Amino acid sequence: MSILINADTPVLMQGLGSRTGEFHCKEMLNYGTNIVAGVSPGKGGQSVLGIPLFNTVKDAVGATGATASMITVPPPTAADAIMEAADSGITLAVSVTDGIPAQDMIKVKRYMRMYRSERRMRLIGPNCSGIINPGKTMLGIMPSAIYTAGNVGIVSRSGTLGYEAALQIGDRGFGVSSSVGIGGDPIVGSTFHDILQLFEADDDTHAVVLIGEIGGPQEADAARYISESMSKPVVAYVAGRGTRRNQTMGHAGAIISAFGDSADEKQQILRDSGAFIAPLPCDIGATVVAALNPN
Amino acid sequence: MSILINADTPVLMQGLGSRTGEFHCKEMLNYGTNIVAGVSPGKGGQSVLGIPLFNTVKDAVGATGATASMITVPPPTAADAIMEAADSGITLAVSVTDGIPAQDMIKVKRYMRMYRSERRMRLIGPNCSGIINPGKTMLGIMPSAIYTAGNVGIVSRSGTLGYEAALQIGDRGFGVSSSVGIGGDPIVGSTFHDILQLFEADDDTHAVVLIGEIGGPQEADAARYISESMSKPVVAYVAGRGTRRNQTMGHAGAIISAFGDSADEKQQILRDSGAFIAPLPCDIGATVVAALNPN
Amino acid sequence: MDIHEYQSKELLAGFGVNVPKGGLAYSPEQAAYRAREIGGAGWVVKAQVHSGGRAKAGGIKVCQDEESVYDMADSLFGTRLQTDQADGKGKVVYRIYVESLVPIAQEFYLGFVLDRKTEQIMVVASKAGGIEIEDIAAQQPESIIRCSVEPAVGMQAFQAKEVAFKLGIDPTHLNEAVDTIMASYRAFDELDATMVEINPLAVSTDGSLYAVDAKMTFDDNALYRHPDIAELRDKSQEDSSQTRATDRGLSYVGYDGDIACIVNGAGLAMATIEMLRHFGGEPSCFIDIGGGASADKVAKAIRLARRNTNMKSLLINVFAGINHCDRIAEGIVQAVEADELDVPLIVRLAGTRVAEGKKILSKSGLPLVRGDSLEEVTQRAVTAARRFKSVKKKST
Amino acid sequence: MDIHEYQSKELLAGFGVNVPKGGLAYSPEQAAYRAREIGGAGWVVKAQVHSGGRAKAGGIKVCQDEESVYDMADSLFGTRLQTDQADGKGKVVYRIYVESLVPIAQEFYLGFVLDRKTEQIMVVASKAGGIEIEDIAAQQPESIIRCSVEPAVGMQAFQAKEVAFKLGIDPTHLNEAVDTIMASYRAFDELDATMVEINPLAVSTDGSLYAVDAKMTFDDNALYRHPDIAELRDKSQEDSSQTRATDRGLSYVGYDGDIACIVNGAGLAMATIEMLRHFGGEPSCFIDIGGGASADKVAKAIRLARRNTNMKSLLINVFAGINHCDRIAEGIVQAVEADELDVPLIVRLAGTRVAEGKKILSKSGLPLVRGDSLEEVTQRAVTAARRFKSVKKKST
Repeated sequence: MSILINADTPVLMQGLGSRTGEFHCKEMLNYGTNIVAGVSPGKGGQSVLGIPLFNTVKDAVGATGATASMITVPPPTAADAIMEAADSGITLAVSVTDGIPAQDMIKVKRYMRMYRSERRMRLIGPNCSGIINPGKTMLGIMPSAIYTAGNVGIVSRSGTLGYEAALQIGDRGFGVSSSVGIGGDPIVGSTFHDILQLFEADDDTHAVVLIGEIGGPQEADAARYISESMSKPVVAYVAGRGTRRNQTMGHAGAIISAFGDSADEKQQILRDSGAFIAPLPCDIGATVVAALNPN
Repeated sequence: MSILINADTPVLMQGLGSRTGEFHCKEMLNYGTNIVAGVSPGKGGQSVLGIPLFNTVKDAVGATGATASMITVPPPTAADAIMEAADSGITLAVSVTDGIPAQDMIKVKRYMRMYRSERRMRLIGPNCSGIINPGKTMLGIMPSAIYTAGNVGIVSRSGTLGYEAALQIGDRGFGVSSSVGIGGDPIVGSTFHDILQLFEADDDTHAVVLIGEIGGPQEADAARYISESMSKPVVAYVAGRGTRRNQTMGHAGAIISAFGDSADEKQQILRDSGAFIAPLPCDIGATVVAALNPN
Repeated sequence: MDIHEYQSKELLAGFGVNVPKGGLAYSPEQAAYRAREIGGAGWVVKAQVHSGGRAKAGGIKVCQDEESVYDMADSLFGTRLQTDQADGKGKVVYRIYVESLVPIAQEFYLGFVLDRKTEQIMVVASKAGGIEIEDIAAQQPESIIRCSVEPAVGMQAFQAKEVAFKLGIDPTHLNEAVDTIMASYRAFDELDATMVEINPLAVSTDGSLYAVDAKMTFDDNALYRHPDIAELRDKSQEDSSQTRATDRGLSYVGYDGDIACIVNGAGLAMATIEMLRHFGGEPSCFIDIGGGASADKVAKAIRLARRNTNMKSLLINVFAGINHCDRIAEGIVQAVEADELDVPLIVRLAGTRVAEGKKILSKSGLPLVRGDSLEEVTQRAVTAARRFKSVKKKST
Repeated sequence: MDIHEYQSKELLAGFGVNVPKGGLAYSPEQAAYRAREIGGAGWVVKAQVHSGGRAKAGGIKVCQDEESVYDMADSLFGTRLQTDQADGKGKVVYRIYVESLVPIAQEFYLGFVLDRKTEQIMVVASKAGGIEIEDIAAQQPESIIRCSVEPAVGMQAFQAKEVAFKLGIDPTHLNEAVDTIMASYRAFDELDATMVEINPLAVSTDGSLYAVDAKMTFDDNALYRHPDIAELRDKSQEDSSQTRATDRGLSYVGYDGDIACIVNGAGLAMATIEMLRHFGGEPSCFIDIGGGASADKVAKAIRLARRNTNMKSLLINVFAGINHCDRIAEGIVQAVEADELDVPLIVRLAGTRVAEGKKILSKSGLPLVRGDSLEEVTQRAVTAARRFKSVKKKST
């Protein structure tokens, strides 16, 4: 196994009609992702890269049975696209779009909650690198070549640091079961906590790397779950130590709020939860090795 | 027992600072309702009829432990008052106000749903006559003198037809366990279905009178519950037979919609559910007698 | 509250809905002037009355020159338009809307109502535009598209898109259609409407989207926060008794019978009608005095009931909760002592302060029939009306 | 995006918040004129800079006559205001706001922020107004009132009322306070703000409620739908390199060190800083090229980094996902061939098309230090900067 998606999962792409959409589609097809449909309003009936296009997600789901969606539409229509997926029977969506207004995401989350939990869509992102299950499938925008299959799960707010972790793990002869970029925005669909739960339940995952950042309540929430419910070792690195207060680091998610959630505090909370701390970003690989070989 | 409220329930009144509020307070006090507090913003510290006033519902609840609220504030602030009650630990509120915009009530219902079900407030009304448990307590505006204590539950959208039912039941030597006016507006806090469930579980109620009206889905919903889950006899009367299409009868709740929910249809649905039908409004009392003595 | 077509269009245009060019006229001269002002080669002359089904009733006509605009307007002003949907008397035409003729390529129905089952806003649409939704429902039910909008989050663009695609709107008009649907939803939501209907929503032969006819009704309870809409009330479209009732805080419904009824509460009103009919009677009107009525208001209700010259008996049936029977009785005495009734008066008082009320009636010595139950008084009202009729017939 | 106090007040006033009378000035003469125009016996002269803590830094002064308004304005224009909150260089004063002096009886703090834990809007208030919220939190944490507003239903009047009562606002000002709180919430919500702060919200000695100081910041991602607010951007308040970066679609953060860094992604930026510091280095700036950068954009980033005269080494650390290493390499070659670098260049490329990227760099023959791991390149960048410094020192 691995989490969230497997090689057979029928995937549709919202925004396949655009150049960006087409680029990501090609990358994923090359990796083996089972892309069955694209949605591009007004282009229903046409096709791109041999993938049939539909006007609406419902049309695409009805015709192809797609259950997962990769959403690459631009910020002004991204929230609408996510809600359309949620309303159309899609169970997993990845939104990679950077620059969606926070209020749009608040609305999206309220919208998704209207559905009963059993038919509620799981959203990964936005502003994230997506999901890769090495050797099987990819629903994301990561450099797939750096990933080797193995038993370490990765979950990261930052895209690049997720790649960094995968590289370091590979360099030390280990591999990745699944890597999930949950995104750096203040409001995201899935949290560390959500993904840790999946890794905990996944037989193919033996340890998890969690890469946090300054700002937001997610790391503390994850720490609570780790100390209360995780049986697998967790390796944690928190980015942003020494960052100036109220200084954005390129995306809105990385602001230290007035109420104190610095990288140092988060590192301490995770350490207290029993996680193995990678003190520096170059220590992730070595800490994974140590966590998997405790003696 | 009886439903929703008993003689000891500590009650507060939102709007006690006004003349209308004071009038209803006096009526309820006379009937024995345990009114412990009033809320009138800016009048905190004063008192009316010996009842202490508070600025906010939270203040009143904190000081007196009130769990039920009678809300008699005018339409423009009624929705806000209901939401304040819902946010302040009140478990049962009665809103008698006539003339609350439908969109306000839609918002109120969304607002109440934000709370987990175990701490979610139950709302009766608006535009309703409230609750009376004869001989015990009243959280309403009904003519209490016409009610005699007994074992017939009454639930009615119309206030006056609820009184009519109580009178006819009393005239035939029977009495009422609880009578609930759920209100005539298109959007109400509690439905027939909700109140029937309470009557079904109440040992003191042996039969229930349900008084419906043209318009809306409530009677069909009640019929489903009656046929599937009610063990007690239900007597039903539906008002509005022969009403002209699209003709309001004084309140917005009594419009026959384009999608066909006439009084005749509703009567038939209730008959099919196993309810005893009172063909004319003057037959309610006799039908109760027949329902209680089936042979 | 209902408003006129031209007012609905003006409101919807404010939200971004595209409407044909048009102008209002109060005279045939003005109508012809409007046509000139609008320009073009064809106009539609439309009677502005609060009722659907105007075309069938002859209230809408296409004109090719100014003279026929004048003639059509001239023939309409002051007439009573007998539409299917108006009650027996029809609606008098005081205003005429002259509009640029849109050459229609495709017509759709688009409506918004509150769905009481889900407590959401229901968008209803159909390819079978241009005919009444009831007829669409009867003749082409499969053409009806429904879309439920959760008011807490509002209508989303994707929902409007789905509706547009289901209607078969050409992709070239997709954005226009989405904008129109979203704008109409916002109008519904922000103006506290209870209904918005665009029928037909049309694609013109030159490829534009127009709301060719539009209708809006509003939540009376919310008018206090929309004073600009409250001002659109057109009393000329109401039954004059209804207007008087509204102005006095009463609720009035006119009927074709001869028993005038004064009650409190909509439920009791409906039950009373049913009982009257059961005994073979028919109301002339129903007046609801509501809750907490003063003696004065009751007296006003009685005076209002008497405006109906068909009245053969007057039934007052009040089951008081927040009303007080003594105030009702005082109102009866006040009204009847001031101006003697020439028809039988039947009174039932029940509920709050019933003893005090009955005492006042007894002391007044007024000639009236009393009853304690719904059955008694309705039967007596019917009998009294019948007897009064026959007595009158004899005396004439 | 930050805006000025006077702009925040204008926006809030549009939603119904009461603000003191005031006027903007670009010269001392205009400031004095504004005072005359406003009238009254006292004014506050306020430097308009994008930073809190202006009073402590001497940017706000009460004046009793026009002459002192002129003098105060004269002394402020063109100076760099060194507030606690601004970075080392301070903010230059180009605009001054002259405002009617409000005699304050009572001061409150009122703020609105997004609470990421609940994903609701958090209203924060305190009786200890007039000082920074951080100081309130440190000195009088018990005075802080919190109220969480669910954005799906919006702020309710009762919540504003609760806040007002907890603040101890006199019932005579209750409605004003409720209106102010509700209006500020609406401004936050409708304008896509990320922060609204009124501090102090004051009751004047004559019993009115005023927003005496106000601050708003906005969600950059939502500016596209608020063009009027996007226009309020004041580039004079930004680091000029930051302005250039923004205008080129880059993200720029200035530091006090000597290693210029070009990276992709905020996470990698933070990790790179940490590594540099670990090895005893300090960045001069960080430039984030984002995702999908063109060669041209990379070249622009390099040119931007070179504007900083402190630079002793340039580190390019890109882990490409949707970026392409070949494009990055092309950008490097393009920039350095056009204008030779006089500091060491350290490059790490990883991820998408890394082989192609490395080949381009090799073929170019540019003098550069390469490394494959984060550790290697950061250490080399620090060493190179140190060596360059000592070489330079020797050569001078």
